Amino acid sequence: MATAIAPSAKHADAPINQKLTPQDKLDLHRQMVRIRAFEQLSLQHYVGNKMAGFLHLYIGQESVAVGTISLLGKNDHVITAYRDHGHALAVGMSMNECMAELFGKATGCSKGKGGSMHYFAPDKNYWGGHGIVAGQTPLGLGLAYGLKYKGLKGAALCFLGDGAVNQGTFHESLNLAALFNLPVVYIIENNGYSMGTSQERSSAFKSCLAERASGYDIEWELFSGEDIYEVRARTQVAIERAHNESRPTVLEIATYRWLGHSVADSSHSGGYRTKEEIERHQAEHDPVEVWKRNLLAEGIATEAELKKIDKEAFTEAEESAEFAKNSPYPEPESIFEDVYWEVDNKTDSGRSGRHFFND
Amino acid sequence: MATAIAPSAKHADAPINQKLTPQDKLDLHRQMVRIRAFEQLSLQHYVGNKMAGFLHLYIGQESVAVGTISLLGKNDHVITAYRDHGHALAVGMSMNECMAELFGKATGCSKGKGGSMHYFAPDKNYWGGHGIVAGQTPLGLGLAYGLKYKGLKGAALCFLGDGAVNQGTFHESLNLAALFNLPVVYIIENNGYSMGTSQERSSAFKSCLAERASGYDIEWELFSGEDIYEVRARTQVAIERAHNESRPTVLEIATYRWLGHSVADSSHSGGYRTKEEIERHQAEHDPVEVWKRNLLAEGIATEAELKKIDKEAFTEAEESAEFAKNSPYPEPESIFEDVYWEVDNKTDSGRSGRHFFND
Amino acid sequence: MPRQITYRDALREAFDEELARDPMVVLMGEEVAQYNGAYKVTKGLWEKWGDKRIVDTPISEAGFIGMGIGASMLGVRPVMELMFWSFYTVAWDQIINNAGMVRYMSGGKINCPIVIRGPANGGTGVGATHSHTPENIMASFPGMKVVCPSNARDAKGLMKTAIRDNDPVMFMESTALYGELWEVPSNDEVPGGELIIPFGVADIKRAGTDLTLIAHGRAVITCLKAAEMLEAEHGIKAEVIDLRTIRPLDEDTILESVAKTHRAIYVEEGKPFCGVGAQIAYTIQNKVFDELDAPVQRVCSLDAPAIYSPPLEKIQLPYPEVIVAKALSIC
Amino acid sequence: MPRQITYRDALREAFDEELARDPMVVLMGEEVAQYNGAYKVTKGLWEKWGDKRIVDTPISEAGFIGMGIGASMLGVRPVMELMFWSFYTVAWDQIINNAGMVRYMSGGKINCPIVIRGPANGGTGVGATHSHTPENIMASFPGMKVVCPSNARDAKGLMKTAIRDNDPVMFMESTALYGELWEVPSNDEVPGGELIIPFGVADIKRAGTDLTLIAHGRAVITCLKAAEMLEAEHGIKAEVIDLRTIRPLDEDTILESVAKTHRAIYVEEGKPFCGVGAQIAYTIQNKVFDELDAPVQRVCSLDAPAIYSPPLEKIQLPYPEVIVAKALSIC
Ligand SMILES: Cc1ncc(C[n+]2csc(CCOP(=O)(O)OP(=O)(O)O)c2C)c(N)n1
Ligand SMILES: Cc1ncc(C[n+]2csc(CCOP(=O)(O)OP(=O)(O)O)c2C)c(N)n1
Ligand SMILES: [Mg+2]
Ligand SMILES: [Mg+2]
Repeated sequence: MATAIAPSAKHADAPINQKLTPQDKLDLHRQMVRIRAFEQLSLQHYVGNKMAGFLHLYIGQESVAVGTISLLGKNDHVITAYRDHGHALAVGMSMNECMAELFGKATGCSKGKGGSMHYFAPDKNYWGGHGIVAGQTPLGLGLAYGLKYKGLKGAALCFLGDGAVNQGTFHESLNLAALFNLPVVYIIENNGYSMGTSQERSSAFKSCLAERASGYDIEWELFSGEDIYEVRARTQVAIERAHNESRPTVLEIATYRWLGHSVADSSHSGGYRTKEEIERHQAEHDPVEVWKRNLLAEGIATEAELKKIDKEAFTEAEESAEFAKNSPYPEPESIFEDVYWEVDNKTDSGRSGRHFFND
Repeated sequence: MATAIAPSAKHADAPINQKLTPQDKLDLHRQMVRIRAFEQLSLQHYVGNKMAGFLHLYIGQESVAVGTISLLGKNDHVITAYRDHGHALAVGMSMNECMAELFGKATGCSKGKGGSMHYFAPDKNYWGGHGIVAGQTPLGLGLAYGLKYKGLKGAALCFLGDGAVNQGTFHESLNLAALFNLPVVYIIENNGYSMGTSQERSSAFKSCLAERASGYDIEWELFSGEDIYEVRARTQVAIERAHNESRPTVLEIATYRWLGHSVADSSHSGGYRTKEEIERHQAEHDPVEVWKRNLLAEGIATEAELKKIDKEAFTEAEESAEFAKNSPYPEPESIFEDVYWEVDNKTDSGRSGRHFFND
Repeated sequence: MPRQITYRDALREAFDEELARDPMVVLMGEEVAQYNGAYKVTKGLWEKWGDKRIVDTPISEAGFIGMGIGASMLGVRPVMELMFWSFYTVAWDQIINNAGMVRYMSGGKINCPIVIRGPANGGTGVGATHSHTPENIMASFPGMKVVCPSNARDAKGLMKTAIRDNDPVMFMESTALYGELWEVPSNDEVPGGELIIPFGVADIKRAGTDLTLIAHGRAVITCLKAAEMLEAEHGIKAEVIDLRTIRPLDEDTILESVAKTHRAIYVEEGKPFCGVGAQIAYTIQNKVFDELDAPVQRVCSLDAPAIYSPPLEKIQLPYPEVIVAKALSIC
Repeated sequence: MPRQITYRDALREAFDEELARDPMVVLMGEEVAQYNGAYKVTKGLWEKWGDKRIVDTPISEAGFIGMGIGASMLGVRPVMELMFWSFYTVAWDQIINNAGMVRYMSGGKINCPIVIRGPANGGTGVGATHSHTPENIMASFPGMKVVCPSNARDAKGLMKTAIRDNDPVMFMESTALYGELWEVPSNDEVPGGELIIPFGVADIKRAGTDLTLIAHGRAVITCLKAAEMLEAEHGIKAEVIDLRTIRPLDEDTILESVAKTHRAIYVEEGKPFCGVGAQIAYTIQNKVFDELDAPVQRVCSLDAPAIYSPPLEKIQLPYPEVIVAKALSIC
């Protein structure tokens, strides 16, 4: 968890960050505040019973998705777990389709069929949104396999949590990644807790979780995620390793979730962490504030200009909620769509024999 | 594989080996040759179509099971995979029940229901005999958990192959073993191949497979298994760690399988290893020969006395085949026995409601 | 006025009583101890029983369930929570090949007195991967036992039986029922001083003469609502049978009822293909063919993965009106 | 005289032709390349196609099948071997929650054109954990397709269809059939120059008027033997239907046959509870109730885990005499 980490060094002058224009830097800020605004609005409407199931909020971790994904090019791909709103907006999905999905509307990114944990945008190289802990880790490997198979120079970023490292599929994936030389970057977003369980109570480790990679002869690194400069500088090394050497990397990025595991956990049940700890992270390690300081220090924006960005983000979020509210629910018939490709596409195969057994 | 290892140092004077009486040392020899004789006989009868399914032979690896299991006391337990004949005889199961099991007879250790891969003897702390690669690794952990839960000072030895280390359950088990401080000793019997795949083609590793344990802060060691003195000396350290600190260990013991993966592979299909490699191991690394040299050098036995032990073992094996041949097959009704404890024991619960659905 | 408690509290009472009765009983799972359980079913038990008896595990279902199975071979009696039954998918090999088959493959030398428990239901907006209803799959394997209580009283009585049973028991609860209240007698109100409900004994929840509605788990509640509508609106008297346990199965109660009503509908929240209802329908037509005045019918979840969209998810699962319509089609 | 090849060679021909047709097709699995396959089904393909197209994997079914599923989202078409279908148990989550549900949860944005294949049968003395027959389980999930060829011709034609299909296909073979010879036309003997057999079309292997025997996979062969005995010894003309694919399912062919014969028996090597036969029996009685002169019957594996002992394993599985006896009980 962030507290276990020395304050991040200044990485502003890493070549990859030197490339950033003032506009780029403002856009990074805009993306983080858009994620936060979107999630604050979604929380309001969740509490207002506009949606069902879980709502796993990303607030506090925005710099990780925004920083890492800002490095990606046209053949780079992203896949993550159920805490997927931040990554979705970072890859360029619209607030409208994301909010509508939460409301279960036909205009949602998954037509209302997936919900909060299951956002997808293949056109933006975004492959979800997966609810089974670590279930996405072999899929991320497969994206890297596909890139290599097709002879494309790209990387697959596969995000997982600190609790997910204890699922066997992650380890099988590490062995395969190293053995087959696949361009996958596993990014452990270590927010210190898996639900109500601290890292210490869920995982045995030597210096950190990422170090488990060394048993597979895979390069690994641990660093703080609060400063986008550092996230970009350190992640770029892994992406270049993937692009140029087709070798995997495991990154462990220390971060912190401000809210409950899901809204159901808003009380941080069982007191698994203290109010003080949360407040300290909010006061000292807020990635939005850290980045804001950079922007102000570099004279890239004034307080007022940044306030304006906050306001725009909040307005966009409110409009997306309006959009979601006013969108129709899917038609009952649509329950049987998107089950079989061959049926949806009315191919001969899709018409041959019975596919559904309702009576 | 053994060739990757420096010739084993002399461990004869380790305290645990100093304790061995001449009789003990002869018994160790006897056990190895009994295993070899048993398997040679079983191979004959397999080829003679007296049994079905697979026959995974242990010949060449005898020193590992015999050496490690010779260290165990009344609260120490053993579990392994499908290559389980050697461990079974080493824990004290009789050739008769083991051979009869291969023949599928009612007098077999599993009443003819399990076959070659599924030997069990709970009365001898022997828990199988498991066919799913690495499926036994969480069970071994559970044996250690049970020991600790009951407050007993013991260890669970869980054997697995070099190919099994790539199953996720093994890694989940390592994390749990370290996290819960469980007295389990994982013994990777590294015979260099998983079926027709060499270690290099199946596993990514740094210095060796056991080193993966360090990512979980678990102690590990790699050593050659050809000399029982070394096997005992090094394994004893892990057992004492389990007994005294209730901490896990991962041992990787280099060994070699002389025959095919199973009899089906007698031709070492696809030439995944050379005749020369096999012959070199048989000539230079035969654990029975290595131990024999020790016995002769120490003047514990003469060639003649050792020949006599070989003959007795072979006779015992032949008699077990006779026993198996003359034993009855299970009765058809027995198909429905040993499915439910409550039914077998005719309890109220076993009599309540329908348990079997044959019509 | 008789005591009413929730399904959740009824389960907790069963755990608490069995923890007190047998020192070998241990509860394990993700968040079951310090967090009091994701659905608070184990609330307060860690505080009362401590680290040895109530154990938090990492997110390693195959690992900790396999560990529990191994420990059970030494006489420990683990009651293991799957936060959702859906997560059996990552532990399937340990459950079926080890717990389900080691007794047979060892010729009866071993038995695994374990309980695997948790909610197994859709309808809560968590999407397809979190809405598995695997009772048909579990029950298809000889060696397994499958329990699906439809109410708090059964939940307590069946859980106590499950923990004492010496075979692997798959105990399937419902998040939709955890908060519901039912009459559950306190121990001093029951003969023998404790509430025990045997496996393999179905419960006739409502007597009827015209039609037999058979179900398990929450679908039983839906059937009871449908039965009321059928009587009130159509004068059709439906008998409602709650299987309680799917394996072992109380076939006699089903067949006797159908012999009386001559019509049967199986209702379940699982998918239709090879569902529990398929097995029961086969058995009914096979054993009391001549008693049937109409084909056996089924009402199941609509045959697609569980959809998220709340209004559609609601109609994907069986509801009383569908059962009524199905009933009218054969009455 | 027409060409005869083995079931094994028929599969290999299908792979070879599809590897040549589509560069995105890749075969993966344990020992499929350099070792030529544990059962030699992929013999010679690695030598011909090389490392890129024929890939040996470590023993990590969840890992490499999940990897193949991920690659399929990018348009690669992996044909993945499970050395035994029994090993699906360690990869179950990847198979069902990822391949089986990602299309639905993404609102149709993704599809997984994968084939998972291997032998799914008992009867070979490998014990309970290696004798799974999961066709009923796989077919119970909407989104999955399940194929069980009973002969070499179907094995080739259905495998080519499976590889071209854009949904996840579970392809179940039989070690007991790999070595058997059947007539399989060479490409120049078939219209269109290649042998393709569509999914969802059952095959009437033998026409009859008195009784319908329905089966899939190797049980079809057992039914044909039983049908001969029934005719020769009892003058009963049994129609034998080979489903070929369980999902999609050719219900029409089944129902038309039963409407003609008025009697049906489902035969399968799987376990009875919630087996494929339960689903088919439900459908028959539900759809053509009035055509039935007797209850639908089933012949399945005897309801216990697969036993090792060779003579008992033989009688645990369906054999012709049992089918004949069952037939006589309703004819
Ligand atoms: C296989 C599986 N087990 C359990 C769960 C329930 N669950 C969902 S999230 C979660 C905690 C995961 O924590 P972590 O990996 O640290 O990710 P974070 O929530 O902190 O982002 C658990 C136990 C699940 N979804 N899948
Ligand atoms: C989950 C699973 N996958 C595949 C197999 C088939 N199989 C049996 S043994 C084996 C090789 C295992 O090699 P290793 O672990 O090195 O043990 P060894 O045979 O060398 O003793 C394989 C692939 C299996 N039994 N279980
Ligand atoms: Mg976390
Ligand atoms: Mg090996």
